[in-house]
Amino acid sequence: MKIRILIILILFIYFILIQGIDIYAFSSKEEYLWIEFGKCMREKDGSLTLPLELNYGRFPGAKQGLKGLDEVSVFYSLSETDHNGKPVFYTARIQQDKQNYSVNINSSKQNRFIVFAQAKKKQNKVTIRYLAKTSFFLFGHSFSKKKTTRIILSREINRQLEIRIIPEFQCWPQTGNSVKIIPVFKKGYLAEKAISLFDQNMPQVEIMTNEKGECVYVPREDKRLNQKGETAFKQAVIVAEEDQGGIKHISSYTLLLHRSRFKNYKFFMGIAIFLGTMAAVFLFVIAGRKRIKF
Amino acid sequence: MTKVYKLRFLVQSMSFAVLTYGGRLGLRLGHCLPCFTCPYVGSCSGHCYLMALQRSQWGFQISFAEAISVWGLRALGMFAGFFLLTIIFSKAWCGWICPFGTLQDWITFLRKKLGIRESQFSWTLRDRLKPIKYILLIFLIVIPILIGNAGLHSDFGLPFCQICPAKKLMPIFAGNFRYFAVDISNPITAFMSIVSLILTAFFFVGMFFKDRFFCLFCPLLALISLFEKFGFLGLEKKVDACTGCGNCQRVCPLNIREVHLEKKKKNVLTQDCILCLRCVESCPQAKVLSLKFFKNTIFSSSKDYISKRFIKKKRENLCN
Amino acid sequence: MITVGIDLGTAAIKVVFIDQGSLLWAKALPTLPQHIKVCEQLLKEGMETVSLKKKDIAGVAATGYGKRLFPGSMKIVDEISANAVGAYVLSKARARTIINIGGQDVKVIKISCEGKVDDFKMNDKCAAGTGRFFEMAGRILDTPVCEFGDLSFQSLSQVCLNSTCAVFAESEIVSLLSMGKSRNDIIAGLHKSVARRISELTGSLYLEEAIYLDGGPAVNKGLTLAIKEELIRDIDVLEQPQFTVAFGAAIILSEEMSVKESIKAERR
Amino acid sequence: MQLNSAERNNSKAKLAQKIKKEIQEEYHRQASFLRERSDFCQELEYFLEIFSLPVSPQKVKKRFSRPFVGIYCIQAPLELFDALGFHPIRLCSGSLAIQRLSSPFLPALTCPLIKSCVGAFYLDESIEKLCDILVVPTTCDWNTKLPEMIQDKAIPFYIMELPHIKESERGQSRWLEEIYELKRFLEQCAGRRLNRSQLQISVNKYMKAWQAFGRLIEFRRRGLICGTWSIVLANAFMIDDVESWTDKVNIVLKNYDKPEGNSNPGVFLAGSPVFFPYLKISELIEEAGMDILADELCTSERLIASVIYDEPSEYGLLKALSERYHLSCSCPTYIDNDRRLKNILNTMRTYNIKGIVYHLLKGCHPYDLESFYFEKVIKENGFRFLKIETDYSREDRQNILARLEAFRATLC
Repeated sequence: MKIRILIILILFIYFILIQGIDIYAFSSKEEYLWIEFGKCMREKDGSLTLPLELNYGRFPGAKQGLKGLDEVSVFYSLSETDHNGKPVFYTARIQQDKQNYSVNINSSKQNRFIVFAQAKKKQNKVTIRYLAKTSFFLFGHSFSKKKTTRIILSREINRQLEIRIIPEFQCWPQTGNSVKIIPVFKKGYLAEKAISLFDQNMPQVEIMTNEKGECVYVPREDKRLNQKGETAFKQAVIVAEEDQGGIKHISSYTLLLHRSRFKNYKFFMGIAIFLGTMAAVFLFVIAGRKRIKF
Repeated sequence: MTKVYKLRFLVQSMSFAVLTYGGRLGLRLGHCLPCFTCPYVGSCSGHCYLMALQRSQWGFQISFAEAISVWGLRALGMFAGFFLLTIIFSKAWCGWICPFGTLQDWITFLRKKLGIRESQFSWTLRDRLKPIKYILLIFLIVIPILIGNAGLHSDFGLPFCQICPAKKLMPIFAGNFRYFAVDISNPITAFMSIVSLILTAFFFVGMFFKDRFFCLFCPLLALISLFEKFGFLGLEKKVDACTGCGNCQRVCPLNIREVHLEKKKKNVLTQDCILCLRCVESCPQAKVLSLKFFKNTIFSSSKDYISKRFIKKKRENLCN
Repeated sequence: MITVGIDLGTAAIKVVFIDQGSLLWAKALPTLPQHIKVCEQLLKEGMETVSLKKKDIAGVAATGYGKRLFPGSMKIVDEISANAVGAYVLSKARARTIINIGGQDVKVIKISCEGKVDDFKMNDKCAAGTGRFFEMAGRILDTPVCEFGDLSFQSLSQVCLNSTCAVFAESEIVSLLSMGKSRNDIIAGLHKSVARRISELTGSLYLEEAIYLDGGPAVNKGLTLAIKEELIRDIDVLEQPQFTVAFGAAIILSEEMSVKESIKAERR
Repeated sequence: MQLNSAERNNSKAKLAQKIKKEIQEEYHRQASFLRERSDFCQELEYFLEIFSLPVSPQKVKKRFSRPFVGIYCIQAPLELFDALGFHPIRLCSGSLAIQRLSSPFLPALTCPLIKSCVGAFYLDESIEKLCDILVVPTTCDWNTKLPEMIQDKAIPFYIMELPHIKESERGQSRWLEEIYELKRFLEQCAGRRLNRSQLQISVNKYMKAWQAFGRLIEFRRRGLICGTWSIVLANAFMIDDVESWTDKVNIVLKNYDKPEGNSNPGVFLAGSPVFFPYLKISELIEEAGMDILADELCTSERLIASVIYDEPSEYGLLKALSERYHLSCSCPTYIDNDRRLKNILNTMRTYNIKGIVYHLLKGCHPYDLESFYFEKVIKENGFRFLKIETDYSREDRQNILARLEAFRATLC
């Protein structure tokens, strides 16, 4: 008896340990810079503040902080454009709290945001340029008209290697819905290029772009995410790199994913339950009526 | 003299069309309508206030800290909109506008065509059903508060919408049968969707056998009736002239007895009343029942009206 | 202006001559099948006594059950209104309730402050407690009705009469006589029974002060006393109570005529 | 001296013959009274003819050509009979002469209406031969005991037990059950099942009658048609075929104009039923110089009520019928009848009627009992009240007239 309990205990501890080990840390890829979503906060005045964390290393577990990175800067654009029709970018202030670097994006009304973070690293005479990107909606509802002073970006963002997502803005990005990933390098497409995908709850995936330079990714159903509420989300970081002799570009895109809304809907099961109950209630009513005298 | 039931049928059908399909024409009537214009119907033009009430942005799914901020003000603003709409039309929302009520009336119409009789509730059963809608109302307020403050699983969010039969039945009119499915994402969603399917089936059969079956349980009706006394519309009875013929009780889709049994009070707009005016239509005593708008009589009972409404000139028209 | 009031009652026909509200002459005769003859006879007698000619009489008002039978009347007044007006005037506007005991009926009339009928009660098809009842008793007891009052005061122990029905009371009286009860006691019992009958008709609370008793049997003091005792109320009797109705009719007529004349005068 | 059976039968027949003659005289006298009135017009003749039923039932039976259902009181649903092909007639009787046949074996203080009703069974062309079924709702004690009084007559009786509490669920459902039972019984008698659409047609017929009757009442309230005639017209409804009655009433209302408009004070007539030829009370009221602007007699204004159904199912129709004959009815035998008095007061206020004549048949206990409370409340509300207790005999006309005249004086 004791042995059995012991075995169960050992197995239990083993499973706990297994769960605890971060298996994605064994990726062979290089480190990259990525933006990680924090918990969106509601401000008293009705605006929303989204804290974005800047991380370096490997998503999700291996964070190394921004040590050794130079020229770290973050820019964001709202749904505004300048007279040329180009989006206007602003510089965001990076806040440092010990090892954590973060940027707070505040929105007092409905806005679409594109956020870039870039950094540079010199390693064995090779310059690595990092670019992290993400895009999202924020539905602020502030009555106040106060304008936060924004510093318009003076220099160009280094967007030589950029990952584009189609659709770029989704109302409710969710698992099970396909997204198209297009890595763009110096405004050209990269055909047959391997892209890595680091999902919060999933093993790392490698995808190849087709000859047009696109690839389609369907985030898989995630049991862990499903357990959480409808508004819960997870993140996935898409990474692409391009070596260009001396300068290496590593870009990432952080994809926000909710649980799938309708993929888990079992229609026939539901209809069966509905019709079955209906029949039962119907018979019940009819039987009840038969019993009445008139 | 226009026949009220025809007018009502027209108004109901029109508002059904406007509320259900108006969104396709770009009509936006807001999120605080006091009737079951279900937001799950993709093309609806306005949303049922119950949803806003349970939501995080405009309702009770909000933490206490957030409540005393602009977010709380927003919820209040939404309520103000609801309140204003409620006091203008009072229960006429239920009897004349509510698309789900209209659907029930259509089903009843079908039943009458088939000559199947209505199920009867005993007086005690009918009285016992009365508090249910208030209990539902309390639940649909308490659960979002618990989600907002006590960390209740957010899959319990919009608790009433999840079990509301209108969420299943109304989207059909936009060609959407999706909500008949069981959501097996997790045990909570599965449980909620199975419960809601069972309830929907129950109400659907109930609607067939009983006039306005869902309205007996409707928490929105309860919510409107809380603000009834501020309403501009009133149903009044001349108590002395009532002969107690019982017509009003019999034709009432919600089997309200008070209109018939009231012997003292003038106001007979009771908590369950949906202002369908069938009682006024069927009252044979002149001016005993009347619909008032700020003390102005809009419609009152009369013998002439009954003659026009209920007496068929030719025999052929009779057998419907 | 002289007006005449004729009350063609079931028991007696009464004729009253009045001049400007004051009584000139009054007489009653028992009703006979030839009503009209009796009336004419009484009118003639009256005119002779007061020394009037036919043209001096401004008008004749008839009341009572036979009011439609007399052809010479200018106005037909119902007996209840006539009674009310008559009693009101005769009591100098004090009367608020009148108990009228007639030949075939008993009426209780409430009078308003203006002397109009406010409300009244009257017995239905039953002669119990009416003048007829006394007539019947007088016949059996072989005593004139006019002596009833005095005789009842001589009663030592009142007899209780159970029957309120005029017909059954008759047999009861006969059996009481055979039991050896005294006549006076029976009469006292009769009075009590009538008084009870009247109180049953209305109840004592219905009556408003001042209460007056009139009609033929009201002359009977014993009956008045019995009614007083039964109702526990103070009751007055008008002088010549049998003429109040006829008097009232005459008053109504004279008032009406004076109103007409004043209208005529105004027009002129 | 002992009579043998043949002689006895002979003398019985002679008596019946004699009484029949008396009845005929009574009816003709009353009819000619009405004909001689100044407001008589030719259209009204039709209604007077209807009343010859007790005098010559065979003629009447031929006229209507459907099997008769005799009913007492107004709680039996006429539409149901009509839908199943019966001709419902109310067997109420206002005849004094006919009482001679029944008074020997009835209590002296029996309600005169019941006396006459029972007497009608002993006429030679009796109800036995006339009606196929008799339906008796148990309203007052007299009606409840009626079947017992005539149990020697071979006629199928259907007794409907009337729940005397209206505004309770039990009462209503029990009465509905009674209606269902009656339906079953009638289906058996008729040999066919009740047809839903047939019942709807019948209901519609009676609704048309109600509409016409409503117009009649309106005429009456405005003083355009006198109380006696409207009572006569309503009385005729109880015997006549509903459709022809409706037509005739509409014709009368179209053509009728009262000879002269007088300003007699209006009164409300309440209390025991008045039925041809017993029209003493209404005639005396008019003779005393008052107009009966409204009444609430079960042989007149309370006779026809509207049947409004929302459910065309058989259940819905029967429920509507049951409530129309139960809830709408304000027979004094009900226990929860407080609305009746309120309605009377309301009608009096609405039409500026200052007084109420409470007519009471001797022996009509429910009305008698009510009268005292009525008197109190009506006087409290500032109206005049006159109670007149009488029976079918004519001998108290002078007494009543005297009272009515004095009553008129109080109204002015």
